Amino acid sequence: MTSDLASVHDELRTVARDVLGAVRTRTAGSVPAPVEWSVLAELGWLGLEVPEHCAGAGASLGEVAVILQEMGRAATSSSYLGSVVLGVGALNLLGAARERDELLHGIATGGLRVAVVVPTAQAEVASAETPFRVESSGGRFRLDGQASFVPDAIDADRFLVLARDQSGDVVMVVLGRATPGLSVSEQPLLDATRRFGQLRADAVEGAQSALLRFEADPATSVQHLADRGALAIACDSLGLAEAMMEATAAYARVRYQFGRPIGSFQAVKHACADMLVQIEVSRELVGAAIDAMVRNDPDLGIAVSMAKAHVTGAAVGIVGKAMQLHGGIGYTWESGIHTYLKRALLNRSLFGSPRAHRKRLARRYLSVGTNEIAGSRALS
Amino acid sequence: MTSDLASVHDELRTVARDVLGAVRTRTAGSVPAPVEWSVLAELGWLGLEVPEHCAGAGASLGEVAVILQEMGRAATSSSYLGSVVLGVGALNLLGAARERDELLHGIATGGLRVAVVVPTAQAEVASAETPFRVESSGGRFRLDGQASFVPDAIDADRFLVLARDQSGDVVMVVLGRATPGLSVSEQPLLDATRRFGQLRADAVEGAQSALLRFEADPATSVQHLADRGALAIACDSLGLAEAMMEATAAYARVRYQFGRPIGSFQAVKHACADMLVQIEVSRELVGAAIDAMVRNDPDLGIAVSMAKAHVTGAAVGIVGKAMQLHGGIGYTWESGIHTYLKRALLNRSLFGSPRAHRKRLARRYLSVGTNEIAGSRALS
Amino acid sequence: MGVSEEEYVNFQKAWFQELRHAGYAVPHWPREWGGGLTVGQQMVLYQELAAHDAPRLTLAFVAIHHAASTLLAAGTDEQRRRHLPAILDGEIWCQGFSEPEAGSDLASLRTSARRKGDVYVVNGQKLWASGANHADWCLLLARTDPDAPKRHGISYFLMDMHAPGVDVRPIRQATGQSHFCEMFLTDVIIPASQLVGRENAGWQIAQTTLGAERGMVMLELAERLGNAGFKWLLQACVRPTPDGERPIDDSLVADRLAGFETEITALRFLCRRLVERNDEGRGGPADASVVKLYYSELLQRMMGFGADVSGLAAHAELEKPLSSGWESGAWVLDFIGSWEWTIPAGTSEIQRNIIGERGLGLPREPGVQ
Amino acid sequence: MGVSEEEYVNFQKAWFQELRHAGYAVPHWPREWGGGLTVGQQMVLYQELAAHDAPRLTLAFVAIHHAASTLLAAGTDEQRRRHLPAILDGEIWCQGFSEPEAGSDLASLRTSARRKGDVYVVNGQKLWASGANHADWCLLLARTDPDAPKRHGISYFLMDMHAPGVDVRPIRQATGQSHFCEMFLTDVIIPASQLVGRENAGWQIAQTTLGAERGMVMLELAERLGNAGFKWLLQACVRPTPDGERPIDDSLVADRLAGFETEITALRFLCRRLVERNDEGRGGPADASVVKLYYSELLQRMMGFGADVSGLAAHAELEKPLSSGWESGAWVLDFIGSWEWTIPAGTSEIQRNIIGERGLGLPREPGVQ
Repeated sequence: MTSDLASVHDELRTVARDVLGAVRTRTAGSVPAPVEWSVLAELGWLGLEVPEHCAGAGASLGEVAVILQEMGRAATSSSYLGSVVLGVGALNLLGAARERDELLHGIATGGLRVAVVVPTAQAEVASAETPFRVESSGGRFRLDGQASFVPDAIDADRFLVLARDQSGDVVMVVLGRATPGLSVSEQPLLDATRRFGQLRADAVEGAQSALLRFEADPATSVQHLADRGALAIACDSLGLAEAMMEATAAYARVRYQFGRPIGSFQAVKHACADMLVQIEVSRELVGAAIDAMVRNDPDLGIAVSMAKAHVTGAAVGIVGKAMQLHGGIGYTWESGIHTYLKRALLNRSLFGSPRAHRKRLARRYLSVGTNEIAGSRALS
Repeated sequence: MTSDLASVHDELRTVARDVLGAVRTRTAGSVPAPVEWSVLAELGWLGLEVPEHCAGAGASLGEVAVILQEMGRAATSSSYLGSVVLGVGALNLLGAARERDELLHGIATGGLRVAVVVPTAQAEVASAETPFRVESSGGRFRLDGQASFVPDAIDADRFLVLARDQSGDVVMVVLGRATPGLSVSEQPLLDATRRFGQLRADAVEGAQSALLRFEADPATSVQHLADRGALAIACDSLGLAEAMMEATAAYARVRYQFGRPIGSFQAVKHACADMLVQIEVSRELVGAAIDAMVRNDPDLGIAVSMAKAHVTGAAVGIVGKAMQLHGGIGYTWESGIHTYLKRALLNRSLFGSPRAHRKRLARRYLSVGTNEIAGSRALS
Repeated sequence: MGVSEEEYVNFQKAWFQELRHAGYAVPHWPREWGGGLTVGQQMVLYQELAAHDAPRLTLAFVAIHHAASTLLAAGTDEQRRRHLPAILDGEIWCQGFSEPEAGSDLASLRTSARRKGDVYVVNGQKLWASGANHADWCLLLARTDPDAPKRHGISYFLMDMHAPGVDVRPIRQATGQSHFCEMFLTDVIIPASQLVGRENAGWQIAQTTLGAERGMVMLELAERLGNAGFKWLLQACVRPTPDGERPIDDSLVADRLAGFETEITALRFLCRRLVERNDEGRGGPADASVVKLYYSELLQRMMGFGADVSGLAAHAELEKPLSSGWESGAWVLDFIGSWEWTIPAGTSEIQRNIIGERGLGLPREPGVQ
Repeated sequence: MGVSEEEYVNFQKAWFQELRHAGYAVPHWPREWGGGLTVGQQMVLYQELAAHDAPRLTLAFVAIHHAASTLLAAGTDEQRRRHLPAILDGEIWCQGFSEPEAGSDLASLRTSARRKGDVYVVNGQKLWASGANHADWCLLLARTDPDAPKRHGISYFLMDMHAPGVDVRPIRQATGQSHFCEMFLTDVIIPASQLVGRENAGWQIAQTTLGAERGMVMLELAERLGNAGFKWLLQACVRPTPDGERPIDDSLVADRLAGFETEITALRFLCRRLVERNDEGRGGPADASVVKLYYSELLQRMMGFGADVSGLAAHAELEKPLSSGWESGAWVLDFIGSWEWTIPAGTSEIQRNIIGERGLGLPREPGVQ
């Protein structure tokens, strides 16, 4: 990373920490209020990856990742995952086209929110069953299928549904909210900072122009999108783990028991030290995966799986320990630690469990000669 | 357990701790000298499970287990595993016969040492390949095959070789040390308290009378023997873990750093507490497996696998922590902790790794309805 | 939460009476007071209750366990006659031990009880009083000698929750439920006849009754974990996920299950041994802590594994079934709820101190009493 | 051990000269003294050395790392000119820090150095001096002011190991080897010109040079673990066991391997970042401890897994290949040897104290300086 870019990130981080932190602080108790969408638009965070000719900043995932990490840190409630991470990400994978550019413009300027209907339960989606089928004939299409755990579906104005067409390729179907045959219902989860939905398409029909195609190989594109999702979640988990480490260390410095600050006891001190080690490790893995994605490294899937597997697992451990070290207070609703624990747990399951991502990594051990693996992750 | 039996065990334990502890203390530095075989004979420990009419005590594995645990505690070097655990165990599985009774008598009185050639690397041996083949014709047999990691082969006067005959059944072939075609070589291991050998039979011939048959189903008998081995090793690991916990706690009470006994620091105290918890847990599992074997419970394999998997794994952790908490001293040869670590590590691998034993346990989840499993280990 | 507080209380009270009439409500009490089952019989009872998914007695918990064992061990005859039959008739109890500044360091509690004639006047604030909003009586620790060393000035009282000056406010927990309460005590009058044991001997009474008590409680919880908890976990692993695979077919999942089954088996033996040793007067000084620590961390690991294996679906389980106890199959909630075991009644860190010091004779930290 | 001490020393010295002439012996030194590779270049070098299984420079280790960084940071010009070229010519160094009563509590060391005119007279006993039996020089910490607070009365010396009064005895380690020594110092004379930095400033010098130093060492060790160590572990898992099965086909084994690969990857990035931050003067106060702790515990877990997966066969590997470093594929020995990382140079427990206190601002234990 150049030092110019590093200072851009530092600035972005400072602003994001202020803005999102303030929302979190204002939020009564631990019930998270969503951050205003218009604020995100004004700050330019929605269009970071949108090309400049579509009113975006033409920046990269590197900048989006800064926002994501800060959103994790503040346990922010927003549609950023649906519209920006997945929405802009998916649209950028299409060939340039008027429909696409209009959608990107709408997202960047804050007028439009989208939800992408892509599998969110698996690490590897390219080979998985696609739950939607689309058939075209005579300039019209017909879509059928259903999906659960669709991020930010409730607040979306448009849906970008990945569906398999007659030839077996995955294409993107763009649907308005009021499309006949399309039903969307909220799917409440324990993590109250996120909003998911169930979506069902029963013989939804539309004009062929709403059916967009990926620029590159569709299977690769879909997997790339899932990897974006996984990486975004890893950023989120890193941020929330940092917040919990800092909160725990701060509490341990001031909470007295037995006439001493509890942070002077090794049981507490060493647990905090382990948090710091895990966070340092997590930062490296997340940073490497972001770099790989920005460079569009052919091995980016490896870097993403390493980050997703390790960081989302470690974050659950860190938040759990934070709850433990806060004692009774940590277990109250009011302390808000439960908010982080539920979010960390959901992150662990979203876009493939740690186990699923390690399975993906381990497949290389079977199919590749041992010499090829060692050193494959050589540093640039 | 009746309180009579409990007091017999207490007495046996006291004597064993004295005798074996003294040998350990006499042994210069950490190089273990074998305990005198004649001493074991005089104390009556060799014939505990030998029927009374063969000069034995007609007692049970419950008493042998007391000795095994104390041998682990003192990291005793002896041929007890080969002659008593496996030897007497194997012979007791045969129908009563003159040859068998003579062998049992020889072991009980200390005049004869045997080695049993049974697979020592696996948890489940019934279905495994038998590395020896025996063919009979005209009142003679011919034996071929080879085996590694045969416990106490070097000091054995007779070998009890498990081999598969023409009909596919496993039988026991009794061979003298000097049998033509039989070669035995020492197989040095890092654990210097144990002596293993490699054994090879090239067209070994003998009279049919040296070929003995199990009283019950041969496959069941062989598995029973492997389970005896696994349980004996679990007893050993429990004993050595206890010794390491006590040594570490004793050291932590007297070693001062930073002006305090190191046992007053939570990092040390909590690690010792975890040792105690693991040992309490291990005691229960070992005790349950011994009970199951003494009662010849149909579920004894489950109890043994639970004990072997958990206890031998936990013991490695306990000895490793003991080395860590002893600091530099613990890493010296002279401290002798390495002796325990090597023995604990070998125990983990002998008669099936923890992974292999859990695999055996887990097979029930696939083949049995869920209702049947829960509660299957109800306590008597 | 789907069930109202009122429904919960009514259900628990009815279920208690049902068990009572069957003779199963207080099996661990002495025969003369309505119990009298042997340890072995209790285990069978708890196995059966768990196997049939019978609700646990959560509302009566403190009454039948902590209150009863305190009264039996340290109460006067009059106190026993007053309360033990009343508990059987449905009297609900809570525990007033912790305070905002006295969590792990319980002995530093500040709630004061000043003697005035034949009553005590109590002022202070208590925290984490489970079920206090439904309780009739409270086991209260309060300082009667502010000048004595920390542990030597504390007394043990039976406090009427309906007495003037007792103000209870529920605290919402991480799981969303509100089983715990804050308690504000303002000039509450407790007759001296409701003192348990000697004045200023409260710390010792609390320590011994809690230790002895723990075995009984654990016996039930271990059987519950072994019979209901493991069964549900196994079912979660055998059920196909949305992509059609069964977790159990992953040998890593099968390995973890075998590990849990092994640990639960050990726990069950351990609990039985603890109760038996206690009955024989051979209990070790760290026994109760060993079992509490092991159970709570095993519970936490198991529930965490359940949440992991169940994937996204477990996050859509927004409430636990009525009175299910600690493991219910709603794994994410169960996992979060497991901190209710690793934090209260002596955190895992405090348990490890106790085990190291009482079990292995390791020295205390200098300056910490 | 299959290789004699003499063979080992001769081999190491020859290999050092070979690397030196290729320009690879001291890549981390400043260009003027014979080094000058960038961090990136060093990583590539270490990757190549590891990929080709090249022996590590174990004998010259203290000389090229600790001695050099101390001299560069705190030595006089004369001291540098005297020793840095000599190290390139083969001068061997050891470290005399620990003592029998000063292990984790290093600052409590008792070896005394009394000034007499322009020399110091040294008496005391040192422990865990790696390679002292082959060393020409020693980095010595000794107490010059017995009345000052613990850390303020210590000075840092360069001691000639051939001086009269230096008595070295090897200590046999858990692995059977004898790399460590005891050192008895009786009236050893050290000229005042061999004092490093100010008198009584030794503790500070040792702390800063050790911290800065650690990154360099870790850079090599992390690349070794990533390139040679992981490859051998993978090979051990792909090799069929006697019963014909390959460990890797057990999905649990494959999962563990993927976890290790991930952790090693993170470690390698972390080491690079540490060195870069240090070079830019932005190093954090706990950086070195984070890396040392993570490396040593990862090494221990990996070697333990290697021993487990390799089964009985690993117990018949009685020695490690010549100069193989910490991971050699003789897994049981490698595992035992891993305590040489979690104990010396600040145990893992001490590292966690440092990380908590310096990295997170947590308070020290009362009464512990």
